Amino acid sequence: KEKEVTTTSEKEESNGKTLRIVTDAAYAPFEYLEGDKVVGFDVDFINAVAKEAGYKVKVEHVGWDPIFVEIESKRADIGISAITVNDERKQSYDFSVPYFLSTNKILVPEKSDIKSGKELKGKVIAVQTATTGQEAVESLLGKNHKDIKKFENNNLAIQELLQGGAEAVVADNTVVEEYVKNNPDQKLKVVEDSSSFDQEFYGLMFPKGSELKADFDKAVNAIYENGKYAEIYKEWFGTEPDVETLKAQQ
Amino acid sequence: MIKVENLKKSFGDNEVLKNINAIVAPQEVVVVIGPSGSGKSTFLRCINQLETITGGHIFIEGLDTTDKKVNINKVRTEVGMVFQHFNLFPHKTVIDNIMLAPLKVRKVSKEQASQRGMELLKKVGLAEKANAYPDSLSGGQKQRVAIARALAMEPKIMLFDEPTSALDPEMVGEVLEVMKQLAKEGMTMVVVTHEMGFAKEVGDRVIFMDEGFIIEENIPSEIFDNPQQERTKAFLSKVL
Amino acid sequence: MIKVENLKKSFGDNEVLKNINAIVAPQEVVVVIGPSGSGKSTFLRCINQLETITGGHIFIEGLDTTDKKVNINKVRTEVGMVFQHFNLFPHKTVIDNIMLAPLKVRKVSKEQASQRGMELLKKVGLAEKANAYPDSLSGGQKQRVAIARALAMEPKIMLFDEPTSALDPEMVGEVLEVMKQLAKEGMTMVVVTHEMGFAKEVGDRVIFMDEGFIIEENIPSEIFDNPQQERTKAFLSKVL
Amino acid sequence: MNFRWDIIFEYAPFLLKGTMLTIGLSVSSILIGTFLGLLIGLGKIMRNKVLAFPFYCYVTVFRGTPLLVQIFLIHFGIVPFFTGKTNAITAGVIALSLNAAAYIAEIFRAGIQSIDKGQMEGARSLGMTHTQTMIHVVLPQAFKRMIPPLGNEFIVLLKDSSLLCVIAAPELMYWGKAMGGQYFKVWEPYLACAFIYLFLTLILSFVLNRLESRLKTE
Amino acid sequence: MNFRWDIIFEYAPFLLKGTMLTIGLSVSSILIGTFLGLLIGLGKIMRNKVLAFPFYCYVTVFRGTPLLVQIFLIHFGIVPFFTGKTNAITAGVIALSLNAAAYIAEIFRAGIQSIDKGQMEGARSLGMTHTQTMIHVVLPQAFKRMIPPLGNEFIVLLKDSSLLCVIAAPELMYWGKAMGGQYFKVWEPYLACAFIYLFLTLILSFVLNRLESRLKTE
Ligand SMILES: Nc1ncnc2c1ncn2[C@@H]1O[C@H](COP(=O)(O)OP(=O)(O)OP(=O)(O)O)[C@@H](O)[C@H]1O
Ligand SMILES: Nc1ncnc2c1ncn2[C@@H]1O[C@H](COP(=O)(O)OP(=O)(O)OP(=O)(O)O)[C@@H](O)[C@H]1O
Ligand SMILES: [Mg+2]
Ligand SMILES: [Mg+2]
Repeated sequence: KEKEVTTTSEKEESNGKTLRIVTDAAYAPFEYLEGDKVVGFDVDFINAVAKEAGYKVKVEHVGWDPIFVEIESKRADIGISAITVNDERKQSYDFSVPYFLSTNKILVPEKSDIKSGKELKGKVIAVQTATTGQEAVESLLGKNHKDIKKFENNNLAIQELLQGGAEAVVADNTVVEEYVKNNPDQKLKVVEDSSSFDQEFYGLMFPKGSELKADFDKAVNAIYENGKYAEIYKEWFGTEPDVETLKAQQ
Repeated sequence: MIKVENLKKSFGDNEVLKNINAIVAPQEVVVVIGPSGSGKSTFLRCINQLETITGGHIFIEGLDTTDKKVNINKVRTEVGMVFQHFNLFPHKTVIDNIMLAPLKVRKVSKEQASQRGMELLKKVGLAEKANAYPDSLSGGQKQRVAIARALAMEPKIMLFDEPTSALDPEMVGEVLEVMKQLAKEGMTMVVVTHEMGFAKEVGDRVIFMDEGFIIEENIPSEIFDNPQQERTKAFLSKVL
Repeated sequence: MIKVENLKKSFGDNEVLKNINAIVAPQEVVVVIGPSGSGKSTFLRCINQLETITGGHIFIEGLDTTDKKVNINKVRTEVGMVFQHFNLFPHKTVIDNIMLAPLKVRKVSKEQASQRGMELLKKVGLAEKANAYPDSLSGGQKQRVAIARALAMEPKIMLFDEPTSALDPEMVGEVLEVMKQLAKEGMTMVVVTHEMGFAKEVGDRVIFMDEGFIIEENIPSEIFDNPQQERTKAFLSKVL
Repeated sequence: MNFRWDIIFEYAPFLLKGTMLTIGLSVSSILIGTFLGLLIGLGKIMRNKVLAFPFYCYVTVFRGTPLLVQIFLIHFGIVPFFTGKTNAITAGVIALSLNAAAYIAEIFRAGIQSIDKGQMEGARSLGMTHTQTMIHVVLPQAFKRMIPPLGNEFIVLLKDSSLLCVIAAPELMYWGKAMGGQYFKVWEPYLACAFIYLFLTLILSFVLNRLESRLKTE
Repeated sequence: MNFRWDIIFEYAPFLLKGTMLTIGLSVSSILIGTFLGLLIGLGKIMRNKVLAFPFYCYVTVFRGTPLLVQIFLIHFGIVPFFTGKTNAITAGVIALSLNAAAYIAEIFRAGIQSIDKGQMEGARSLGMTHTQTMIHVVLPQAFKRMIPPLGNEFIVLLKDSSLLCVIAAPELMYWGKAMGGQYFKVWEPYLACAFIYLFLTLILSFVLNRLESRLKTE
């Protein structure tokens, strides 16, 4: 029998039914598997929000593509997987208010002379498909530009960089920083350039027309206000969140 | 016993049997000879319904086998057939080869099938090979097992299609011996063969076929010593 | 021409040839007979080095073929071989079958090979089949092509391994005819066969083998009418 | 490159669990696939072309489209349609079985057609029916010849089961990816998985060779 | 479910480009793989067991490990080792060729061993060398018998090329995934790809069938 990979919020004041939350637990530190447990920022966040909204939730690792099938068919209630909100996706799904401001950073070899986003033009860049990193680079170079290599995950994108197949990787700051921290021997450095990249936001994903959206939007704002959000954020990323920008985006 | 009326058989455009008429009486041994490709095998296979005939009728014990209502598997149990290449089942022992059809078709008990099988093996002189696999037998032994296998269904008629032509010369004798024995016991037989010695000694009648026709038929002594047709003469001059 | 000295051949534990001594003189036709499994084929195949011998020596025109320094492919071009199952190349036309070895081994020109090939086909009576594929030929025709193919290398000796035993009785004659013709022209030949008629008519000497030994050898009339050994007698009584 | 043996050891229990599931998925799919493959193979050689056509289409579609797509269709389409919810393991077994069945059907067809016609005729001339002949004479012999290609197919299936990680069936590759995801590592998980797959296929080959030579001498 | 035809149309040029690359990758890998497969197959049937052993290992390893892992190793390991940087297309062709070579080697081996020993003896008795016999007698006949299994292998390879999307080789599946990633749609890209793969495999089957029947009547 399948052993389900779950985390359940403890207190249940709810209307009985447990919401099914689907994720692709392959994007540390947002969501990943620690052994057979799904952990990460997104998991703590959704548990806090659900508690606030008065729902019982169960987070299930289903894989990337399956998230969309599960949500579209309404077999799952919410998708949370560091999902970047954009207009194209809004055509098919509803999204909550943004809950995370993604700062994209550039990962380059130590010897690289790339100092800003602008200098990425004409260079080969590796990204993970469907991430804010891809959005950011495509907004610079153009959609499906030939110099953009899209990988299934950031691991592979970084490996491509290490083996000389790309000159830079663009990804969430947390991802690249985590990598550099974990792999000091790889001689990589992180380049920051908030000016060249558009701001990208993560949202909770609902089936089109979901009645949960309103409750969860309210709950997100509530944990912004009561400091719970900042607490979780600091626990995972060690810095203060930019709640103002998030709220301004609403 | 067998009555063949206006039998025709074509493969596509190729008419292989062109209006064959023949009768085989009970206990008669009919030998069919003729050049390669003349339709001898096809003739035998039609009797056994291994080929669907294109025209005419075949009666076996008065039953029209071409009639759709006749159960062809039933008919085949009455007609044993022995092939040039034995067609033994290589994954079964000799005794299992013999027992298979009685068990599955006649639904006899295992003991009965095995007992009868051993009797038949004794008859063809191979009792000690009961548990051997066909691949370990010589050609002559294989063919004798094939005969025993056909006899196990207790057929009323036996058809032989060049039973000795795949055998080494030394082994031909032992198979012919078994066939002679069968003939002596009164089995009705139709034998396609190139063994003219057998035809002369055992055959009650010889049929000479060429190009899908029966050219000539007669008692052996007449056919061999006094053939009426040019084609028969030409053929016999080559093979004798 | 051929001298075989103390030839031994084993397959694993199974000693198939046990000390064979034989001489074949130029232009001589030696016929080898014996029961199945007695080692006749193995004997021929050893002469041609298709089997690596386990002991003894084979001299062909004075050359010790078992000597490591002798180019075995060179030796084989001097020794033609015809097999029971023809072993024609089914993907090549008759003329290409014949031309292949002269082109690749003797490196003769295409025109020369083709001209010589056609001559040989005429000799075996198959000139009109030059561009047919082997599969469209009868057994007898195939065997005649195989003989022509072997002759195309202009061998000094021809080995035949039961060249007619896979043939329909009608076709045996035409192949034997070609072989007789060859013998008449003075070709040195070693022929394994069950055709006693051929042995009597064409053979200069008959060797009877059994269980890996040469039991008896003599001129045909002596062997057939007056065999010295019990085993020879027993064998001949079965096949004649 | 520093190879992190420690994370392999950390994940060893999960890899073991995944290996067990991989074996379970493969074995059940092989059994079901062989059974279905037999039926489809027999369907494809029916003399009635109209009846044989659906079987023909089945084989064409399943062999002509990527297994990945088949997995998605079955996981998200077929299984929920019948049971109301997704189940990666059920879907995995179904997808692998149906896919393998198409290949196995071809193996059966080829195996059956490789049996000398004389066998069928020999049995029919004894009065056995077509079905009896198939069961007692043709299939036992065909099966022996099918062992090498079936063995290949089993090895392919074993490796193909790694695709089930896309629907999060917790088999071997799934845990490999989890390990890579947690530690941002590529070589450690993939090489570890590769060795386990190699080990499994070697065992399978060994078993199949034994089986083959035992059947040969029989 | 509303099926978004519009995004398929939007991505049509990319899918077409991807299809072209898929075809290019497959064709070149088939050619190289067949050539290598022949050599390896011949290596494996050498009578000298010591010389044959490396070929045996090659086949075992490439057939026993997932293609995905082979792709990673070649893309991130072998190719950069020689050229200093990665190249998805080069790595893709190499990985597919080497993988296919292992399977094709087995096909060659089986094909060669299925040719009656009499053919070899017939040619050797005429004084032809082992090599001449292989080239002019055995291989031409073996090749004819190998067309059906080779055809299967080509179809497998065509579909396997979809795995190259993991190293961002912009073939068909890569663009399918890009489309899915942009719109968060699953069915549209995968079904579109499935149909294109099916179409390609059907064309391939058709060509192979024609070839087979032409060689048969020859
Ligand atoms: N299944 C078949 N399909 C097409 N043609 C066939 C088939 N079986 C036999 N024929 C053709 O029918 C003709 C007669 O064949 P048949 O086997 O009856 O001859 P035969 O007299 O038994 O010859 P042989 O002595 O060589 O066995 C031949 O021309 C043969 O090519
Ligand atoms: N390649 C081989 N491996 C093992 N044993 C073999 C091989 N070839 C022949 N033998 C064995 O050697 C013995 C002699 O075989 P050979 O073919 O020389 O006999 P033969 O006299 O030609 O018989 P036949 O008349 O049946 O052709 C037989 O017992 C046979 O089983
Ligand atoms: Mg016949
Ligand atoms: Mg012999």
